Amino acid sequence: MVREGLSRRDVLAATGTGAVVGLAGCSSDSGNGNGNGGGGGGDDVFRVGLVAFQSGPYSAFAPDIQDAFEMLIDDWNDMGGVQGMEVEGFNRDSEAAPETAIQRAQELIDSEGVDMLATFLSTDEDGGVMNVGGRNGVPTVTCATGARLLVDEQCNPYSFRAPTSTLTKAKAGAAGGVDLFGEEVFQLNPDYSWGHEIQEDWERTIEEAGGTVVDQGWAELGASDFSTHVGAIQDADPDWIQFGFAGSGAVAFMTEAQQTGIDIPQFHHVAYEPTILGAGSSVFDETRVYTPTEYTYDIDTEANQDFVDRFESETGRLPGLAAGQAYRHIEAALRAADGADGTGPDTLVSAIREWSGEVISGEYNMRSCDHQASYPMYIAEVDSADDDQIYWSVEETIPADEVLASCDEVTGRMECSVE
Amino acid sequence: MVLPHNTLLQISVDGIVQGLYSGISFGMILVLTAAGLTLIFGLMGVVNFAHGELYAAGAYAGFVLFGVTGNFAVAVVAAVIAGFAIGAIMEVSIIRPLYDREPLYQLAVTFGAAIILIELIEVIIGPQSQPFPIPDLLSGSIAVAGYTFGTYRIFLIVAGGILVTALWLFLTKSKYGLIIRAAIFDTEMVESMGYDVNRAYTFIFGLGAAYAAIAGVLVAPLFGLFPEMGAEIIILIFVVVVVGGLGSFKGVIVAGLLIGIAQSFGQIYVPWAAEAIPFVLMVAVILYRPQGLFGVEGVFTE
Amino acid sequence: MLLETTDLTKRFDGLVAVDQVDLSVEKGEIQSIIGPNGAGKTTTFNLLTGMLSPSDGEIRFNGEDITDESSEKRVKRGISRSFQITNIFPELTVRKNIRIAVQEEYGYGWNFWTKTEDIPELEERTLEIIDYVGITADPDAEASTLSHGEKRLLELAIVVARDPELIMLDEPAAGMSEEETKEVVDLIHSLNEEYTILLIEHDIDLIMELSDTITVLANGAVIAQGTPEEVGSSDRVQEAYLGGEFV
Amino acid sequence: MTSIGLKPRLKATQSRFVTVKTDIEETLPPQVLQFLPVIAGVALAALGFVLPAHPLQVMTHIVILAIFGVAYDLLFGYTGLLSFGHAAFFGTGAYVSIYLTTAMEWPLLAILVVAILAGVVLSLVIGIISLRTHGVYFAMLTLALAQLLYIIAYRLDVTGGASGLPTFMRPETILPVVDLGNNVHFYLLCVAILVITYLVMKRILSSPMGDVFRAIRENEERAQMIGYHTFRYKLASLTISGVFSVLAGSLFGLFLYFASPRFLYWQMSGEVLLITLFGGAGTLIGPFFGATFIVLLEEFLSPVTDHWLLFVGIAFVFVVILFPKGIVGTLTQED
Repeated sequence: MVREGLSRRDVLAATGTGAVVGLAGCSSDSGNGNGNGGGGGGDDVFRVGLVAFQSGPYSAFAPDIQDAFEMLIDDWNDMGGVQGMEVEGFNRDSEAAPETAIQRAQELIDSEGVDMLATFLSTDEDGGVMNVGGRNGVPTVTCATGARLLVDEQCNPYSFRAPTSTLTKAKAGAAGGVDLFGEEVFQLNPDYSWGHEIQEDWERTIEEAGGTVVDQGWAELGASDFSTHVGAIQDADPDWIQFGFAGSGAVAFMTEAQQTGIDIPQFHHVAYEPTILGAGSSVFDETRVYTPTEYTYDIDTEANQDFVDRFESETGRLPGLAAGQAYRHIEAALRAADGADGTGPDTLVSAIREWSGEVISGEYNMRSCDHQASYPMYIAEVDSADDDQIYWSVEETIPADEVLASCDEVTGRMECSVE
Repeated sequence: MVLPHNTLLQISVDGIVQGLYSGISFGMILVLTAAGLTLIFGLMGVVNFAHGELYAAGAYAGFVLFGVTGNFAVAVVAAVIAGFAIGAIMEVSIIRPLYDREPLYQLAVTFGAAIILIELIEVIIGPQSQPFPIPDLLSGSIAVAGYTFGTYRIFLIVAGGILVTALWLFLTKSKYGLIIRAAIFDTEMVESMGYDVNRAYTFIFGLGAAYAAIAGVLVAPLFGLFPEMGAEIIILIFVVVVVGGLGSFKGVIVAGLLIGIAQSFGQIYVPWAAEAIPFVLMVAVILYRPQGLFGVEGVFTE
Repeated sequence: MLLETTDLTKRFDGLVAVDQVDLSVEKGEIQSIIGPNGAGKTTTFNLLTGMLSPSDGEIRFNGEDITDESSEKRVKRGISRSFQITNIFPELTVRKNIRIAVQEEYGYGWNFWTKTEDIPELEERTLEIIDYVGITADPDAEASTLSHGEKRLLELAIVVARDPELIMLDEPAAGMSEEETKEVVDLIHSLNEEYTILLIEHDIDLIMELSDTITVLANGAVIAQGTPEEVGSSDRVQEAYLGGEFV
Repeated sequence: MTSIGLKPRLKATQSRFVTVKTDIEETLPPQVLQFLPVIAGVALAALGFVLPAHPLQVMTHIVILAIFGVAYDLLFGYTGLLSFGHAAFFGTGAYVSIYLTTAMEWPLLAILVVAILAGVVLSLVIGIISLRTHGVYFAMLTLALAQLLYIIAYRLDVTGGASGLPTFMRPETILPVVDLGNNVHFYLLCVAILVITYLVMKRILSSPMGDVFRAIRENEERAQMIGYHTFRYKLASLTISGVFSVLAGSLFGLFLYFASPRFLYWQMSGEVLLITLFGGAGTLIGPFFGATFIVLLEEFLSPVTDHWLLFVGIAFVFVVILFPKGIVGTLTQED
């Protein structure tokens, strides 16, 4: 079914009168979706498009994401689909390049007429695809990047950020670190926009939790030489280390730290299994690695154990963070859509905005004030690892309201308020 | 970009020692790789854009062998053989047909080769970053006058020094080295003396590639392996070769160490600009001496 | 005095290629520079045209000091040179090879909008030069398809196209057949009606027939200067040429 | 320690280049030829009304890359300078158009004027530094300069740092009837700029200055000995090429509603080299076919395999060795 593009003027006319989403106080009137018309409507199939990196530097996460997405679609069709409609899933490879991610998202809207978009992308690409959703009036759920400014700044009512913000993770991690190990913290973060956000949030939350930052280290994103920083850590001799690298930087640092015999506990802001596995299983015998995370297979809800067993039986491996995020964030959106009456873009947006309920990892609700999903956080430790599997254990569970900035705290900062 | 408030704290003696130490060890990696590129260019006028991938191929070949045998020496030998083989195959298959053509075509064809090699690594080994465990006898660290130095980096500096000197001696003193250099000067004359010049070219290309491969396997334990490691290093290698003076051996050694040290000091004192330092250094050198610090005037500027 | 050099020297880290050469070229004369291979003839040419900058010494053209001037400026002053190895634009047509030089002469270099076909004077001057130099090849043929002799003529045409004061010819008759050399001699004579000529050549008969004055170089230094008769009889020159076949 | 750097085997300064034996002009009667670009442009434009939404986006992508390729071919194919840093111009264009659209909400014309000025300034800065060298040195230097720009863009807040700069709308235009938000109108704009770029380049290449560029490509030393200050002409060629590359980048930003540091990355410089060599360097229209080949190759191969780049690499090596004149060059060659 080929969807002809409505001109911008028609879309503005349509949404202008629609009462659902009125935008006040936004700097430019770019808030409403424009460009081609929204997706959805028409025949009896509910289409979900996923744009995620399959090739390129992050392709190590691709299997987890694809397997989880396919399982989700099958599960929903087994349960009777969305609003009784069969669910059809489409996924596209973003090749870790913004120009490709944007065109693939646009193609999903133009050629496949998807009713909803989900993304699992890097910081470079996600801004562009969220923009595609906003302009075309297609509800878009991002499952990966935590960059705080993603939704607020663009006042894009069609976008929903499922992953926690850097601030939420920092709050959970800082509280955990200070209780478990003490107040003196050394911060080591990547030197680019997102890295600075991580550092600022952790510093603030560490101080709120009664800790002090003894020293800060910076290295550029692709850094692979941490010897100068390891030396600085030895001098500072902190209680624990706040570490903000996710990619090959994490591998390089953990190897270097192990090599120079530093066994100070490390709190990784984000730890994707395929990446930290790169440091080799022996690293985890000597160094204690923790991470404030939103998902680990060790979460002991009944639905999660069922998901973990089925995932392991189908793929032969335990679901990693990427699989958990992909599955449960899109599941939440599908549950919201199932509860809505109709699949028009604005009906879906209002359904998702107010949805709360249970997903595989337990309690989950979407906040209408800033389109941010909220759910409990966990402090997970790496017990051990073998060549292709990381074994987590949940140390603490932290309820959402303890870590998530409240609505007025956030909306005060946001340029546009979404009623 | 605000400076971290404790920069002053860091400008202490151990900061300088630390900066020098890691700067020289990383610099040695740059020297080894750039020496390979300069060797090929200096003698054959060919710049190999896929030189970074040979660096990566060496690292991955070493990684596979180390996984099988667990012996680091075997891994290094494997890297050398892999590098030499791929380099030789490249010269015979895609560089040789282009000798009579414009040098820019050789650069263009090696750009295609770089794309192929990156994809092949991803197909054969896989896309995710891999660790290269540090061999036991080289792990741990030594305390000297109060400063701790990782033994592996010391090994790196020593090994790098030996390898670079060996290459220089081979080219300037050994019989075969002299024949190769003569072959460049006057191909017909050397051919008439019964040496197969084509074999000399294949050998040079292989040797240059082997040096990149050695650098790759030596650095792997520190930085780990990922398919794009070659693409990231080649840009820095170009800067080293441009600053040192293309085709000049002495230039590569000085420029490689200089940039290694500058970048590591940058990481300590001016982290927000660390990545840009090599490029700023390069622009300064080019404006001052277009042929680079030790480049031969006229080869590339007149 | 059209062109004058005093103590012109060029050292390549240790090797002295040109050793304190004093040259003087009268307006309207034909002067040859001869000497065995490696005597520094081409290096001297490169110093005069600005391709190489001298280690020390001075070059004056029409009385003005051009020692450190760029090649482009020297060409504009009227020094035009052919090369030892044919140095033309191989992939371009004969017409374009010459027209590119004519363009610069008439100052059209920076015109980026008018089509070259729409500038009649360029076309006329180009055809004029083709006849003047006597190129028989098809003007629209690609330069690389020409015979060696025709390529040398094309190079001469490019030099003449710049309408210089001093023409410097680097072995104009090199690799030419007997009667082709004869044609070159006639051409040089006719060129001499308008232009002063400084040439490097090995062909002894050519030199003796053509030159008003001769400068003999050996190991970068001048060992004899004067009319063909004076130079011919000097024993130092015969020594330099070993075996004294220099009559 | 003496330097073992001997003079390379091939005379490095002489950058003679294999180009098309005969331009297309010689093979077609003059009247037809004169209007060929416009006819082709109209045909291309007509396509915009026929194609469904996604193929239209693919065509727009091809046309924008073709503009970039034509601009690049002036420098590479006709002046013989291999730049490995043209992403610097392309990425800058994207940032200029997106920033002026979101933050300043300027109309299209104003944006294009600023893009041209940015192109001139950037070309002069890059040119004055890199044109002091030749051949492979120039290629490596331009690569490093573009990489410096990438590092800066990756950090600055005004460029949106790593997450890039999005816009919700495309700029207004002076003609009320044209609404760039409509992808067909935007495609027509891109085709118009492609035709204009081609005609301007064609005109320059048939002017005396065009012949000076060819002379520099063929034999820079000879051109100097004719009295041309080749540095200035090379800078002129780089500037013209830079300005149109910035224009192409501006369209690319508006096409995606997004500007990212990735557009300044060396892979984008590699892509334009790929396109130009595939299509045929020194043919001016070659890059259009090169862009079509590369974009369609990705479009059809990407769903089939994650390693479609492997095929691009192999095809590229194959073309450089066996068909140095690329698609168009090989077809229009007479022998």
